[in-house]
Formats: sequence, C-alpha cells, structure tokens
Amino acid sequence: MTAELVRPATLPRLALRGPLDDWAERLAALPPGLSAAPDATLQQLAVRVDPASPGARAVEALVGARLPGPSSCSTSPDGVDVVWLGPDEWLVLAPAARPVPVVALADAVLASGGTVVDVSAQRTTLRLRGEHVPDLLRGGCAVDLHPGVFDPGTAVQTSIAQIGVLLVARAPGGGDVMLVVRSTFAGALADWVLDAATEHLEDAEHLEDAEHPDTTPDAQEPS
Amino acid sequence: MAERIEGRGRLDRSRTLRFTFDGREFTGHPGDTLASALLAADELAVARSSARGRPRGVLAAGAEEPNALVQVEHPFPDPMQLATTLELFDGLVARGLAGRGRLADVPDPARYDTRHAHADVVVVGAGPAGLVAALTAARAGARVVLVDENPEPGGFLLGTDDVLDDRPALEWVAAARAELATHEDVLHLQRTTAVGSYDDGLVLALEKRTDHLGAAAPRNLARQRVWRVRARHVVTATGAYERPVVFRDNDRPGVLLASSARTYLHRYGVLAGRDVVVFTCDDAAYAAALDLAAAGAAVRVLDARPAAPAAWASRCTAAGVPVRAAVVVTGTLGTDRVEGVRVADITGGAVGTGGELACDLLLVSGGWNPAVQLFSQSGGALRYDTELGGFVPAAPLPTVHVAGAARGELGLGQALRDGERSAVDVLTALGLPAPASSLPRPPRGPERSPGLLLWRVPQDGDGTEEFVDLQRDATVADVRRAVGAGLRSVEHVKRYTTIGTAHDQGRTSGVITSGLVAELLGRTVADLGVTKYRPPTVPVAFAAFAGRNRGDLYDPVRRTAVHAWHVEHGAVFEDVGMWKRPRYYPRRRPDGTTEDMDTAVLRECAAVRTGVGILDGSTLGGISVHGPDAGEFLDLMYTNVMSSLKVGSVRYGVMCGVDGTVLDDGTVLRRGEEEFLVSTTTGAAAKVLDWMEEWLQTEWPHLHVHLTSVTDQWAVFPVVGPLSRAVVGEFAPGVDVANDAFPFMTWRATEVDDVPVLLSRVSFSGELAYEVMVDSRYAAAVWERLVAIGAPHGITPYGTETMHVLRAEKGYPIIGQDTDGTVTPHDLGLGWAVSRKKVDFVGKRSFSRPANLDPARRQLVGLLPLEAGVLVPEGSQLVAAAEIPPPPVPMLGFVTSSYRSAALGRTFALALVAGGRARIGEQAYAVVDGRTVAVEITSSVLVDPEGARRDG
Amino acid sequence: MQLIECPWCGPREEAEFSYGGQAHVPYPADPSALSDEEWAHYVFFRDNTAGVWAERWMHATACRRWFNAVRDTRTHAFLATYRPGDPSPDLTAAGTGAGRG
Amino acid sequence: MSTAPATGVPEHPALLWRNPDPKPSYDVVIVGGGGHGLATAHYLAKNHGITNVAVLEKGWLAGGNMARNTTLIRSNYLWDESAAIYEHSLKLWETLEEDLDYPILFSQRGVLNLAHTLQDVRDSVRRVGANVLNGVDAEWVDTAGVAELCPIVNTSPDIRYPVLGATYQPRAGIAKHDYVAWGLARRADEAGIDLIQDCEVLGFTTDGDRVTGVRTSRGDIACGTLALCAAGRTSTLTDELGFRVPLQSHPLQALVSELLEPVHPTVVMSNAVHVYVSQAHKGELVMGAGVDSYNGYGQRGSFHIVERQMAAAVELFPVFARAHVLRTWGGVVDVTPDASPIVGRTPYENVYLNCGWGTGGFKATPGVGWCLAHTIATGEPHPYNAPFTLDRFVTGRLVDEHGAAAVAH
Repeated sequence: MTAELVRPATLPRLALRGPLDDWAERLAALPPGLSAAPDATLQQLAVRVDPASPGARAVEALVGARLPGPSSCSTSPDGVDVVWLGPDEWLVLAPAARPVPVVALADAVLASGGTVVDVSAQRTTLRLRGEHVPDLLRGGCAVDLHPGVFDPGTAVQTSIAQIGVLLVARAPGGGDVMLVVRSTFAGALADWVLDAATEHLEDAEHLEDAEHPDTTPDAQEPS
Repeated sequence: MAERIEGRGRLDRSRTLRFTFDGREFTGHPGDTLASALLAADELAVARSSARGRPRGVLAAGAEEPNALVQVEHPFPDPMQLATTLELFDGLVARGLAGRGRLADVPDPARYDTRHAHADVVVVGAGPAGLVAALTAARAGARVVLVDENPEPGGFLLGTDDVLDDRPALEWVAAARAELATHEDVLHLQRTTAVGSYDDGLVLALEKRTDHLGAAAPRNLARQRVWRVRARHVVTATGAYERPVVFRDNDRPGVLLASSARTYLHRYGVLAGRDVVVFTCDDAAYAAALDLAAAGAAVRVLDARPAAPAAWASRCTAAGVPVRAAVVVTGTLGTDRVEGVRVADITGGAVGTGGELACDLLLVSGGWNPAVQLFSQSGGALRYDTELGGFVPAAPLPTVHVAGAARGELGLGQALRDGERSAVDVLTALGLPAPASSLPRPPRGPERSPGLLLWRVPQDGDGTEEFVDLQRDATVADVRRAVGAGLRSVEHVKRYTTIGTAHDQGRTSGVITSGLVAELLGRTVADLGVTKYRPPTVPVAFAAFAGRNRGDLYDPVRRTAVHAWHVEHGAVFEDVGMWKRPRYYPRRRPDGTTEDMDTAVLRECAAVRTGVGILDGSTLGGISVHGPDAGEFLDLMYTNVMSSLKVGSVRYGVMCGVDGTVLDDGTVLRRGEEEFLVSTTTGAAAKVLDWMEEWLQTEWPHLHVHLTSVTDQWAVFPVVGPLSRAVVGEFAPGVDVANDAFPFMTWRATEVDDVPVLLSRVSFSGELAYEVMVDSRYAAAVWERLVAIGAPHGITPYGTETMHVLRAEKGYPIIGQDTDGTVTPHDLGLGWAVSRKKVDFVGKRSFSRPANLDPARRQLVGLLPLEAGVLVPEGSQLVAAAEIPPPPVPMLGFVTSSYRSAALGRTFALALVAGGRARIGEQAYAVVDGRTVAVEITSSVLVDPEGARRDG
Repeated sequence: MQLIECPWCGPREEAEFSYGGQAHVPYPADPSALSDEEWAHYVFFRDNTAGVWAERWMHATACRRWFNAVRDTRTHAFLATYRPGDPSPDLTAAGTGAGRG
Repeated sequence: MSTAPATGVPEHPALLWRNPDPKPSYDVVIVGGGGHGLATAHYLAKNHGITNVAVLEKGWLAGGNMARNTTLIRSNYLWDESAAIYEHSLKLWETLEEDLDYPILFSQRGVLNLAHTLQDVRDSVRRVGANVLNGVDAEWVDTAGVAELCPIVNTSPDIRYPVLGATYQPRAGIAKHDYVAWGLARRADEAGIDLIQDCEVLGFTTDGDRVTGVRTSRGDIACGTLALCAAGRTSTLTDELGFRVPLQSHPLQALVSELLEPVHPTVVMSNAVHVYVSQAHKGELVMGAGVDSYNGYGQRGSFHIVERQMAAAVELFPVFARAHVLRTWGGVVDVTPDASPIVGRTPYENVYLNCGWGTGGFKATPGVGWCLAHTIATGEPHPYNAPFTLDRFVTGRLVDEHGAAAVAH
C-alpha cells in the first residue's frame, strides 16, 4: 500500500460524491454532437401503492404530478419526475433543491397499504444530449427511439450491454435522454458510452491503440 | 482468353488499384471484385480443389460461387473471403485457398458493433422487386428498412443491359434510390447481407462498412456492423441462383454460369472468352449469348431441349449466333483451362454419338434455384415446382412475404409486379392505403418457354469426374456410393458425401443432389425435399457477432463507491460475480519490495484480531421488506422465525430451496413494525430478490409485502477488532457504543454531519465489530473519515482473503464455498437456525426425506493438519487411510476452506465430511499431489469457541 | 429470438425475460401431509409438453413481474400471455390470442 | 499428448444398412435410432447374442441429437457414480474404432475446463482429486500450463475474467458423430438387427404391467422387451405409457466455422466465460454453450445465446476474431433436476428407460449402450447404471452434477 495512513489535522465535513465522479473528465471530452452529464444529487423515492387507492391520489397531490401508466413518465411543474416501474410501483426523482417531503408521502400511502423507500443512492443519472445520441443508444438498446414512439413522457426500462437502464425521454426521437442506472453499474455504463463515442470521433489518429482503451483504473497489479 | 473490353462495366477506369494474388502483381479498378480483376487479366484458375488438388476457376459472380475461396493476407489475415464478393481495394494481398483458411496469430485490431432498427417492413434485396416493394411502402408512409448485399442497388440489373421505359434500367434504379433517400422513415443499407430471419420479424443483417477501403479504413469506424432489424413484416426479394448441369470434367477453369458471364460483361467490362459455347436447358442463357456476341465474341448455343425457343433462335440467327437443339455437352477438353467441349445429340433422354467443339469459354444454365433461405429459416414450408425444377415457398407466412425470382417469378416484368404486390399485401395488413401503382414499363421480351429438367448429362463412366459440390470435391460417384450404402435421406447423403457443407451451403449443389438421389431411387424430388436451411446465409466473422462486448465491456464491471480508494491504496482485486472486490492490500516495504499475499493476509488478520480493521462490505445484497405481512413472509422464506424479531434487533437467517438445500444466509434488521432490512451474500443478491419476488407474486399474492432492492443504496463497512469501539465511538458521538448500551445483534440509527448512519453489532469474525451503513453517495467520505479516526489506532483495511480466514476460524460457513447445492442447514451445523415451531417454510418438507436423514451425510467440521505448517489445498479430497489403494477409492469428503491462521499460529481448514460430527477427534487423510497428509477432525469453531471476544 | 408480450410493458425482446417453467403448479397447501413421492412430484416433476402448454415468465429487466404464457413448444410460438391469478385462456381459442404482436 | 487433426477424410464402407420393412414382432424393440439406441442394439448382439431386435427411428438414423452435438468426449465428472459410467464409456471409446472397423476419427487430444474465479479453482481441485481417486486421468494445471497446452487461449492477467488455471483430462477428446452412428448401425445391421427409419411410435398396447407392442406410423409391432432411447422426446412416450419422468426438454445450440488450418490442438470448456470449442478433423471449429432457458422442441434456439457465445469465444481466443460462423443449429436435450441421467427400470415390468443425459449424451454413447444392453439382457441394471434410478428423486439420493456453480462470499 503506498500512502501510510495518517490522521489529518482537521476532519473534512462528509461530502456527497457521485459514482461517476472519476469519469467526469472523460465524459466532458466526448466528441461534438454528444454530451454526457452525470447527476447523483437527485432525491429518489421508490413508491409502492395501489394505483386505484386514495393513497395514490394523495401521492399525486403531494408530488404535483399524476402516477403515469406503463413505460411512462409525468413531470411536475417543479421538475419532479414520476416514472412507472411496475403495475403498483413508481420512481420519484426530485431535484436536490426541491425535494419531496418523504415522511408526508409515506404517511399518505400507509393507509392504502403503500410503501415509500428512499433510494436516492441506489441509482444515479447520466443525461445524454446531442445529435449522435439516438445512434449511440441504438448501438446497445432494443427500444424503438423513433419520434412519435419515444417522446417526452416516455420512460422505458431495458438493458444496454448487460446493464439494466431506465431511459427517460427529454426530447422526441432520443436526442435528449436521461439514463438512470444502478450506482455500482454506472462506471460500466460510462465506459460503454465512451467506447461507443469512438465511432463519432473526428479523427482517428488520437485513438492510442485500436484495442479497447482500458478506461478502468483498477489494473490487477498494485498501482 | 478473358480480357477487359472498352465501353462496358460500372468501373472508375480513371483510378488503378494494385493488388497481389498468389504472389503475382495485378491491377484493377474501383468497382471491380477480386474475381472480375483476375478474369480481366485472363487468370481463370484461382484455387486448387480441397481434396483432389484439381485446378478450379470462378464459376459465378456472387455468394453462390463454390470455387473462388481466397485467403486475404493484407491488410489483415482473413480466412474466408469469396473473390466474387470481395470488393477490390489498393494494396490487397490474397491467395487462392485449397479449402482451409489461415487465422491470424495476432489479435484483430478492427472494431465491430451492432445497431438495432425498427420498421413496419424490412425488404431484403434491392433488385427490381425489392426496390418497388420499398418504394411502394415508403410512399404509403410506412417505416422501411431496405438491405442489399451489393455496393449499389439494382440486383441482377447490374449484370444486364435491360431497359425500363425505353431507358437503361439502371437509370430507373438511380431514380428509385434518390426517391428513397427523400423519405425520412427509410433506412437504405447497401453492402448489407441479411444473414438470419428469426421469430417475430427479427432480421439480422451484416453490413460491411470499411472492408472496401482496405488499409485506408478509418480505425475508429466499426469494420462490420450487425443490424438487428425488428420489423412487423419481412419481404424477401432475394432473387434466384442459376443452376449448373453436371457432366464429366465440369470443374475445369473456364466454365461459367451463363448469367454470371453476362454480369462480368455488363458490370465489370470483362469479356470472359473469345470463342464461347453456351450449353443451356433454359431461355435465360440466350441473353448472355447475344450480349457476349455483341461484345465481339464468337458464340454458339447448344440447347438440350428438343427444340430451341423460336423467338430467341431468330434473334440468334440475326446476330450470327448458331443455335443447335437436342444436344448436350458430355465433357470439357484442355488441361488447366477449357480448350474445347465434347458434345452429343440427345433424343428422349438417350445420348447419341458425339463430336468436339473448340472454345475458350463454356457457359452453362440448368435453370434456377430461388433463394428461399430466409423464408425457410422463418419456418416457411417449401414446395417443389416441377416446371422450374426448384423449391419455392409453399404458402406465404402471415408476416414473411416473398417477391420476384425468390418465389420463381423470373423475369424483369414479373419481378416489378410481384414487388408491388408484396408491398400492397404488407400495407393492407398494416392498415395503410396503398399508393397508386406507377411501375416502369419493361420491354416486350419473348415469352418464357419451359426449361428442361437435366440434373446430369446421361453418360457412362463411374462418375468420379462429374462434380456436384465443387468446393468439397464431391462427385456423382460419391452420391451413387451413398445411395448404394443404404442411405435414403438427403440429410444422410449430405453427411456421407459432405455435399452442401461448405461456405456456399449448397446453393448450386443442393437441389441437384436431391435430383440425382431421386433418379437413383426412382422417387420424386418433391418427396425427397432438400436439406434444412440454417442461419447465417453467408459466413459471419465471430468478432462481428461479438460486437463491442469485448475486453472490459465483455461483462459489466461492478464497483463499490470506495473503489477508487482501494485502487489508490494498492488493493489486489478478485472477481466475485461482476464485482471487483479487494482481496488484500499488499504493503510496500522500506526496501521497496511488496508483501506477497500470505504476508499481507497474516498482517491484516493480526490487525483485526488485536487492533482494528475495516472492510468494504458494500457488495452484500440489501433488500428492504415492507408491509403488515413482512414478518409472516420472512418466516416462510427463512428456516428460522423472523416475525418475533424486535425493532432495533438483528437476527442471522438461513434460506433454503424447495429441495431443502441452503440457498443463502445473511442478517435481518427489524427497523419497524412493518419494516425489515435483509442482507444477502454478494453472489446471491440478485438470486434472493428474484426468489422472494417469485414466491410473493405467484404463490402468496394475498400477503401485503413490498420488496425494494437497496443493495446500491447502502454502503456497508464492518469496523472490526478490539479497538473498533473507540473508532466507531468517535465517528458517531451520538451513540453510546458501550456493550450494555449497544449489545450484540442490535442496531442503532444516528447522524454524522447530518448524514443518516446505521450502526449494527454484527460480527463475521467473532471480534467486537460495528457495521457502519450509510447512503452510498457519502460512502467514500465516511470511509475516509473512519480511516482517519482509526489511523492513530493502526486501522488496517483488509480484503476478502482476510475476511475468509477470520470467519473460518469461527467456523462460519460461506454459502457457495462451504456449500455446493447439495448441502442442508443441518449439514452445516446450523440446525439451531431451523425452527421446529413453524408449520411450514420453504424447504422444510424436504428435510424429512430418507436421504436427508442419512447419518452418513457430509457435515461441516474443522481439520487440523498434524504437521502444523502444512496448508492443505482447498478442494482436496479426504480418505480414510494413509495408503491410497487402487481406484476406485472411497472418499469421506473434501476440504472447502483452508488457511494459515495468525490467531492459531498454524494452518487449519473446514471440510464437508461423511458423518463428520460423529468423527470429531478421529484422523483422516487429505490427498495432495498423490500423497496423503494426516489431519485431525475437530469442531468447526477453532478460535474463541466460547465467544469471549465478541463484546470487546 | 422472439418478442414476448409482457401484460404490462407490451412486446419486448426475449432476452429481457427469464423463464419459470410450467405454470399452474401451486405450492401444496400442507406439504407435511404429503408422502415423499407426492412431495418429489411437486419439487422435481413437471409436464414436458411437446405442443401447446402454459408456462411462467418474468420481465427481468423492466417491470420485474411474473406472468403466464400459452406457447407451442414445437414451434416456440407464443399464443397468449396473461397475468398470474387469471385463468389460463382456453388453449384452442388461444390460437388467435392477443399474444401475437 | 494431443495429436494434430488428421488431414484427409477416410473412405466409407460400401454397405451401411439394409432398410428392411418392420416384422410383426421382435424380442426387443428399441425406440429411438440415435447413438444410444444403435449402441444398445450393437452390444445386445455383441455381448449377449440377442439379435431379434428392431430399432425404430421416427426420422433418419442418428438425425436427432446424435447429428447435432459438439462431439466432446470426457469422463472428468465430479460424483463417483457419474465418473464410473463416463469412464466406462471412455474405455469403450478407446477400442470402438477396431470394434466397429469404422474410421470414427476418435482423437484423444485432452480437455481443459478453465477456472476464472477462486471458487472455480476450489471446484476444479475438488473435481480433479475425485477423478484421480476414481481412476480417471485428471490434473490441475496453472495459467502457464493452460498456455502451454493451448497457446491460443488468452491467458493474460488483465482480461475481464482472467484464466486462473484449468482441470485437464489428457484422454478426453472428440470423434466424428456421424461415423460413430453409421459404424454402430452397420454392425447391428450385419448381426441381423432391423433398423427401421421413418417409423414414429404413436402409441402402445399393454397388458397389466407389461407392454405387449408399439403402434407406429408403419404398422403395429409386438415386443418382448421395450427400451426407450428417445432423448428429448422421451416425455411424449412416457406420457403415453402413463408414468411421469422429471425431464425438461430444452434447445441446445451449436455452430461450426469454415475449414481452417489446425490452430486449436485440444478441447477447451469455460463456464464463467461461457463457451466450449474444439477443432474437428477437416478443420472446422465446433462450438457450443449452455441450453436455451425455455422448453423447446423446435431444434433451434435464440440468437442472443449465440451472440454471448461469440463474445466469450473472441474474449478467450482472440485469434478466432476473423473465423466465420458458417452454420448454427440446435438439438433437443432432456435435462433432469440433478443433471444426471435416468437409466433403468420403469413401472412396466418389461420396459427400460434411458434418458436425462442433457448435454452429456454423445460421450456416454458406448457406455450407456453397454449398460442398457446388459439391463435388457439380464433384467438387472448393470452396476454402472444402477444408481441412475427414476426413484432417486423420491428418496432424495440425487447425483447432483449441477453442483454449486454458485458465486461465493
């Protein structure tokens, strides 16, 4: 082990770090026509409630958006997304600045036999934007991204290269999509996006070697 | 002799491409294939036959070519290319193959990828039928994908001088291509071959994106791409392959299919011979005869039918092309190339006296085999069309349609009408209005007269020189021998003779073989059928199907939130499922050398037992179980009672399969009346969640329970060792960490810097331990703070290897290492965790089967080698005696875990031993490299059996 | 590779699903009352129909719900899919079931 | 050690079998003309002099799994009962070419079962240890050993799942499946046994706990003893006979490449990086992987299984990148809950059952033929197939070759 463990003078206050912090630099250097912005700050709540129950209406009132049907997403005026995950299951994603009152929400669904669990760290998000995004996604995802089929309001759970991903459409045709992925798979998804971007590089010269660039820092040997 | 002629071909003659074939330099032009460039240089022989070493030349112009298999050496070794489909590029180095290709011995630098596409209809083939089908559908607003194997659309039109609306047909093709480009919902892919047609409109197609650029191909572009087109309807407009006729020495270079010679003329500007004999049973060969004559060749036509078709005969007469009917070719003359043919009259199937004709090119046409591969792969049934002498779709499938020559509709006019008809069928099924018909007008050609069914020219001789499958060197003699040996099925004949097993999958030999077998057995071809069509239709590189799933992307790498810290601190990792887990942290010594694993692990173990260690346990599964029936549900899933667990407490649980074998184990925290937090082993996390969901959804939907995966929500850091209390106490000042305030198997919730933290007194090492659980976004910060606080106490990060040693010293089993799918809780000595009170739980009934009550079942015990320092390898078998008798030797059991123990100052192991608990105190022998190592069977708990260390 | 009609998400690629074998084989009401043979038949024996039968699937990469399907194991073709708890559609009528996308 | 694949392909004999019409009655009727049915017929004649036998095949002889498997032969199975019957079979393979006087291209080039995780290593050491004590040639080789035995395996430490070593059985190998079938068929035919093709069994005639005959697409045939060797279609027959067997029939896919110069000297199998591959005599790479998860009799499988197999193949063998898939197909394998066969008695006094071989059918061909012939001839199971009873699923005495395969800690 390289550095001997030493106790610093002052202990820094606990700070939030996203699963993709170590990829930020590389994701920022994607070719034109393709940008990828990680965001691990969203409050995320797993809500289970009978869609026909009073609890469901209470959730809609508190969140300010209706509980959408299959493969759909509704968004409140404050930018809170509610995504369908299953017949009685939704994922609420709220900006860090405008969180949803968790306790109130939990109480609202309790009477209807519902459940609310804070899962803000269970998944993280990667916002893909640009003209190359549909082509990039079609390189690993079987979902139809055609305008009219994949428009804002659509949210589809599927997989990309063995990685479970939730696609939330932000613009028709897949040019602006929020990917929601399990935190421990986020690095693997980012590696996949970086590798897929090779196709859209302006010039190939700076491609160090044609083998897949080893983006993972964890070489087996001690560094 | 074959040569390039002026004024013909779709080549860019302004640019010259240099290439090397069989060590000799040649030139060609963009638009050439390797085959056309070789023909232009009069190089007829391209390979030696695989078994008999006979010279072989190009027979065809496309994927049906049986002979011209070439090995590409530059830009990169490629063992399987067809000269007839390999687009020429500058700097190509290739050589003829005698059947076996050579793989490169260095990794392939090229990239490969895949693309998904969706359409209302996918059209395969951009010939006249396919282009019309695509245009008709596009005009109706349907989403269309059109794929075609050639560099440019047109199909067979590329190889003819046909006209449409009195203009060259290729002008209509260009207009069609341009119009398709205006439709936003049309994806038109050339150089893309449909290789498979699967269920529900899935068509797989391989796009060659940069092969034609050779070494100039941009390295960042995928060389080849697998398209996965999911369409509601499929239209296969794949045309038909011309069929040869079998006769003696039909394999000599200089024998071409009639339509292929026409293609070499019109598409590549190559006149394949100056003195041409055309031997045909079908009208189509006449067009080839007339075109080659018009290009300056001396051509004569031999028609095997009793009478030549009048219209074509008169055209030949006008062009000075002599036509002779009721005549067959019985053999070719010459050495390495055709110099002449033997001919003979044929009346009523009987061959009369013969003569010889000099020629330098022999064109052959035995009729047409519709390309039904994709239709057949989709499950479509085939029907033998006696007039055509080939198999056609018996009836269309609901979503797979066939248009044009692919279903026997030969001729340009039929192809155009059938393409439109297939599109209208699709649009009708889709509920879209069909656009007005606007087909181009084909010229009024002669009516097609019936072809003659002639698989083989009747002639004596043993048939050893009459070739049926040129690539496999399989002859009429082989077919006769197969039938003579008792084989009746064409599948048997194929395997016996190897006919149809090469790269061309029997395109020119399959139907002929069925014809020959039918004649030998006196049965009909319809009755015999043909061998099964299977994907892919053309060979596809392994790497193309692998796509980008290579290297680190072969399988996702799963990382905990503290991964970067582990890397910076020199962790050596281990693969656990998809996870990378630190196995140990080798320290660099002052002299610059680095600890080996054993040294590092002994240090880490000693630190945990005497000071304080910290482990990244975030890979453990976490499931939040909510609802009024949560307790009842967990009682059904676990062997022990969970519903009695008090809020604030933790309980260890074992979970079994229905067959009573251990599926997983872990701890359960009760966080509220209706809320439990379940932890699982790393390996079983996904499996346990699925297992619980399966029971809830399909057996007990009446239970009000909700499951939520929180594996990635919570990071889990065991802080372990006598000094752990001090470290955790300082880290979480809001919690009284003293033993009586915070006893074993309880948990406390607190906050650190306003971040919610759970602490639980769970120990997997027998030491005083606190598991620190936090939102994984704060995990890195919490880990660093714990390490900072612990530094003065000598806190030591430890990996999975040390964790294994510590838990094994306490006899705690690891599911998946100390179990193998046949082990029950009782076998592991976990009978105490199996409730006797509960009426039922998953697996309980299996415990009372005879096999489960057998005292000889293997049970988990400890082992101490009599020689204290000997490390018995994990997996070693255990036998009863020091001397190993001759096999089969009865085995008592095997070693599941084996380590050096800092605490014991010696090696020890755990093992599953038949009737193990009753043997404690006895000796057994571990077999290591053929010799025995004496071991004493002990209790499985070797360190601190009384549990004194647990509370610090 | 087929499109499977998830009763909630609609038609999806077969690779998104995991298989659960024969459907409508309920967990015995009282396992302790069963003979070893009866218990073995629940644990290990299932039909192995060469033809149309009812089986279980789970939409693993999306809604993660279990559902049943009527499928012809000879052609692999799906005839219908339906929610657990619903009765299996009449197999003959299922020939024209909604399962066909 | 391993021999390079032979170049030429040998000549076949002039006569294989007679294609007789079925007689009204036989002493023994074997349902299923695949490798197991033909081997049983051969050994009935050779070991027991029983030749009034008919083998009924619904399609063309050996056209089922016998024509569709990846031709691997090995006996390095974990449990004593499995090792015994597979090793017995391997010993018979070693003399089969002479016994049949037919060029079956039997090539003992060894098999490597790769280990990619620490648990793989433990399981490997355990299996090798059990093999040796059961008289099966087996050794553990480390990563360098793997590279030496099969240089084209990617043994670098930084691939996704590095190769940590392998079990190696030198006597394992491959054979040409069609020729094995035709060699067995020819011997049986020579002995006077009737091989009846295009003869599908549609039903049975019974008398109490005896089956008196079979109703087929080519008429009724009476039988003294009946043996079921129908592999994936066994359940259809046992349903007809009114007793249940714990089989599930799954597609098992395989594929071949074009002919290549010899590059792969041995047989390599990997579970974690899921593929197994050998190079046949003419030079084609023959590859397989796991079953498709769903029940299926269509003799075909789903593409995503092939796609994963190709990614595994190129990961483990980088030099295979530009080898080409020439043809893909599927068989129908009958899998039991413990991945071990059922070979022995049924509720009918004169009916014997051979099924449940899953992916291990080809390698067992001579061994199970020998044992089933013994069982038919003597009415008693041979010691090698005695443990593989139908009732083991009731007692719980399974022979679990699925094994742990679980991921530890």
